[in-house]
Amino acid sequence: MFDKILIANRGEIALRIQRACREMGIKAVAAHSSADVDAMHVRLAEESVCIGPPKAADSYLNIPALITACELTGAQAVHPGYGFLSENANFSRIVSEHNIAFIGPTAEHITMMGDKITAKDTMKRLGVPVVPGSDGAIREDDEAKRVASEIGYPVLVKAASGGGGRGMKVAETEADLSNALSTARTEAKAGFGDETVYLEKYLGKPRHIEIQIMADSHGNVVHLGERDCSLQRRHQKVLEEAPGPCITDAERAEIGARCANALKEIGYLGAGTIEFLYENGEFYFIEMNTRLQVEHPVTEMVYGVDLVREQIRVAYGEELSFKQEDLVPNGHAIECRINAEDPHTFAPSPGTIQRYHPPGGLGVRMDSGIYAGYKIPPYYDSLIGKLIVHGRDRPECVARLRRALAETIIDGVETTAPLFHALLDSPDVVSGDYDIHWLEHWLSAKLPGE
Amino acid sequence: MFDKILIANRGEIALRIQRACREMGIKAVAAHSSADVDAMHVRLAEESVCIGPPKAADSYLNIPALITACELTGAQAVHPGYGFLSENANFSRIVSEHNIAFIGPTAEHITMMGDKITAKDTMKRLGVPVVPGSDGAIREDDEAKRVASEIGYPVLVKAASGGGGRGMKVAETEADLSNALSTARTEAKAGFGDETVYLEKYLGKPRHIEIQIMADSHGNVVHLGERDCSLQRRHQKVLEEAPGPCITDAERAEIGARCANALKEIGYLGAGTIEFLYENGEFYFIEMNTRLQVEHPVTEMVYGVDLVREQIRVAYGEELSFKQEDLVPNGHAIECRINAEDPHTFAPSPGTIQRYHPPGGLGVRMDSGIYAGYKIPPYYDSLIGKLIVHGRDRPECVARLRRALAETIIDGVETTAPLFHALLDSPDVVSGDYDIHWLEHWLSAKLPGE
Amino acid sequence: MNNDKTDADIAFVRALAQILNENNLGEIEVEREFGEDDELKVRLSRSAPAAVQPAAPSPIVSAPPLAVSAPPSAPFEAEAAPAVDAAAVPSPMVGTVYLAPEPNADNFVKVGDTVTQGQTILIVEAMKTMNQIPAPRSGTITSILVEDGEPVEFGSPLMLIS
Amino acid sequence: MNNDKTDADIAFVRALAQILNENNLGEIEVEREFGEDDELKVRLSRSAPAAVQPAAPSPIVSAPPLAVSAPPSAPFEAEAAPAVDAAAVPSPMVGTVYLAPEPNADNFVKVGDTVTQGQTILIVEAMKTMNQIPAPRSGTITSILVEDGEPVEFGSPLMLIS
Repeated sequence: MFDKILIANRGEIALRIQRACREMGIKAVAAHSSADVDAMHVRLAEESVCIGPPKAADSYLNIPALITACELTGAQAVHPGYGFLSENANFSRIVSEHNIAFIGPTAEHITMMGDKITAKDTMKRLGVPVVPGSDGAIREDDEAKRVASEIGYPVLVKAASGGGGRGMKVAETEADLSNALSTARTEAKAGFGDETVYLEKYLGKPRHIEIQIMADSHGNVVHLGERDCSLQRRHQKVLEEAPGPCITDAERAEIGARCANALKEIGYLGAGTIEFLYENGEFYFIEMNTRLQVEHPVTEMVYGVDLVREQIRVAYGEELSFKQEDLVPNGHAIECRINAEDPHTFAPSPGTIQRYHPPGGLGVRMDSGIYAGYKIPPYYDSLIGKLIVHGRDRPECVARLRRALAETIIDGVETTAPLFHALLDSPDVVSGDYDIHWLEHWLSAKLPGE
Repeated sequence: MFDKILIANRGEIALRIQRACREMGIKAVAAHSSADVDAMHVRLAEESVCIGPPKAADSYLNIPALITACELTGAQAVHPGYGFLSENANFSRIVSEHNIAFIGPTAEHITMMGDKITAKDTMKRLGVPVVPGSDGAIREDDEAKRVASEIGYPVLVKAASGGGGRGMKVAETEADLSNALSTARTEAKAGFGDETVYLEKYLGKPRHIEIQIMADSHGNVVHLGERDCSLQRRHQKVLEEAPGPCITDAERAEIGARCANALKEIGYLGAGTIEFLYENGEFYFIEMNTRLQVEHPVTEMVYGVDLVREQIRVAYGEELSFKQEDLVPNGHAIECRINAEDPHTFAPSPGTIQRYHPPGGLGVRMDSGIYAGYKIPPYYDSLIGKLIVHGRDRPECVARLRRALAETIIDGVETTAPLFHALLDSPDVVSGDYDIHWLEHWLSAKLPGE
Repeated sequence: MNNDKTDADIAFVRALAQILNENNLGEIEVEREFGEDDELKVRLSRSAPAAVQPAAPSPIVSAPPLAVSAPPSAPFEAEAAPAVDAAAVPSPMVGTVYLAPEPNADNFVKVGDTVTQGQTILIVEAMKTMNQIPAPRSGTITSILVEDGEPVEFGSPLMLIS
Repeated sequence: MNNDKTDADIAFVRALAQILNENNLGEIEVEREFGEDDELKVRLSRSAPAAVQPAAPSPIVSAPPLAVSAPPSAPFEAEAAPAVDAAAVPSPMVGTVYLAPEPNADNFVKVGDTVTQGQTILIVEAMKTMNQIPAPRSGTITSILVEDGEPVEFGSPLMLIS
């Protein structure tokens, strides 16, 4: 196994990786900016290197500094966490060229999935369902009718040159189609000087469902079920859960196997997440993240595994420590992302943590790098902790989450913790009945002044 | 379900019970002494009642005050926790007579198991193995030889009137027996004026293994495997784990079923623990605790259940939420009892907690009622927290425990946390190779000056 | 401003900084005026810069929907505060207060009454037992803090005797 | 302002600080006026008796066997401290220091040398790239804090230029 791994990240995920390393008996080097000298993972580190000034471009995104830090410390591998350089193909390539293991996929796979069109084409070819539509421009109404009846109503007429909702028309039934086409064409012509339109399956109230994959270099590729991350604000996930409240065992087995097979076919290595929109029992590929996700703990709680440990194992060339048949979901888990933000306006609230008392007891996990007296630097994102709660079933999990939130004390900065109190008072959240638009609607209904 | 439960206890177990109540939607009344006004569970309580002055005899052991508190608050049930009144048959009876549910067994069963001789006779009758020996005094050497060869060597010759090791002689083989008998008789005569002796199986290096039982009022009685609590100092458990490092699946199934059947036969209700000495594959009953144990969380972690929730359910008359076949142990759990004590001399160290930062992350649970600024009252026992860690197997669990201990910060008082750091450096603890004498020997070897 | 002054000021501030550090303070504030009246204002505080209030935790400061920090009409919370008053007679047990020996009888005492030590001033009932509570000292009843039939905790102030 | 006054004030504040600590107070506030009426106002407060040190956590105070608080010979820890010195030239990057342009050549500078702003004082190598580090200002080299071939962090002090 590796003797030493350099952690090229900060915050709770740096601590998360450090914990996995410590439990595996691997030394972890905390590579940090000068703004993070007092970060918990730096203070707990056996070894740390300041790689640059606060600005991420000069530190956490500074490839030469990180490579140099590896060389100086003798780190044999780099864990990029999430964000920063975790999906930077160049970084993966350069790290590998320096004979340092990149704990993540190859540059080739990062590039493949980083390009949305290539990713979609690849997934389609590999048997992963994508949003169906016309293969290109639609010129004749008859052609539109044929395509629409193939993909099923409702359909969306979209301007090829469009964006931001303009030149987009929904046809609920065939009767609406001609009208939708002509209106979309007119708007497209007026808006973009190009009346070309195409058709796509229209999803009115989709959920965000993502499948966790782990792959080793011995041909073992498994899925660890889904996470439902539909509660989003401005495309940022706010609360995630597993299993998805609306996903059946059969759906999980089916889509999970498709995803695992697809990644096996391309020889993928490590952790990856395939994201879907989900509506009426159908999955539609959106994109793939070739890294660990912020919300990986809900999967860990439900499957009883340590995904970071597995990442490190497979990066070293070992086999995954589990097979598909070992992976039986157990109970329910929910994660709340606690940000240092005003819970109403979501304005960032950096500052000093005056008191910190995380919740405890059965089924409660807190992943956070804050402590009493810690000054949250203003340079990075506002995530300061993840509260993850597990229960034998969803109602028990929700009840436990309420209890844990009520015990949590974070003083000195505003946090989004009160948002979760309020969310758990919503019958829709309690019953799991929400889609990707739900949170934005709920927030605007709650704050009509915004 | 109950609307309101009164918690007749303090410290971490009061908080533990309060958490279960909150998750079940039950109001919990914190009945506390005047010394515990600032206890976390009192501050978090929806309702609290001061029942008396600091002295436990006038507050936590004050039955009239507790009954009055129930009546005034309208609590329909009392949870006694562990210690204090939890094994007081009189309290169970009086509570029941006031039409309040006692969350524990009947007075009859508490009395039965509270008397060591009755308990042993009952268990023997019910098919639970006890320490074999002569059924009474041994007068003739021939009789001694016959009994000894039945129970197997080594045997212990004990003075009937003895105590404290005097008048106790071990016979390793039949050749030693005559000599052991005469020496023991002489010592017994000299020491206690009574030369009567009897024989018992001698256990040289036993482990402390206990079986967790849960029973409802519908005839369902299940066991939740064993805990190994051999690491003890002055008969106080220090570290507990499940499963027992030396217990096989077959042994667990066999002894578990015997215990469950025994308690089913007597119509036992609620949580109970049957404690054994274990040596060479054999179990020998010591005593039964008719209450929740301090170390119940290790069982919860391994079986994925909430024992306090089940206690409350069955006290209300509901069925257990699991059957024996649902109870499959998963992974390994270890609990460390963190006491406010000098880690070398074990002298109590009450005082004010200056900083408190519990460990977090995957597989780590902290059950503690302390917080930064909390003043530990000097009137009660010194347990201030339980660190419980779960892993997929024992090595992972041990590695995670090391990691979690290294993150734990409790400033302002001395704690026994450093003791666990040291214990985890011992090869015997790491391999699980210890008996009930191990810790005392290790401590005296470590501190020859003591 | 002349240099002597500046140096003296520097020395002064440096000395304050030293005091701050040596005594592990959080703050020192001085206002000084050497004019007519020679003023000085000093404030020393130990509530260190990021002063962590050592008070017990109140869950999520920003008023969580779950009313935990403010217990919902807990029957005993109100009485707790005035217990520090030296004149107060604290309840020796948890129970129900009766101000009169029996229904419709006169109260044991009323405000303005002079009582002698040992004289029964009210009853606290616990488990059907009527416990006569004696005046802990002689004096005048200046206030009766409980109502007939009201539940009291151990230590709750019952009356004030001046 | 005269010095006696200042000294007296310092002594006064120091005495207050001592009182604060000895009595475990949270705050002392004094207002004094030596004029006509010779006023004094004092406020003592215990509001922060258990003043929690807001410093970052050091794991288990009682020296855990796992050496976490004292990192075991972390190669970069030592240099971190003196970086505050205004005369110090901090390393602009993480890398390896070379004091001479090539092996066996003379060092760029030595202690006592006068340097002009922009003059190369050493090299920091990162990823096989030799980065010539210029003097940030003109002055005299009073100290060279790194050795040839030594690793440095971002911000580590390299030399002192007075």
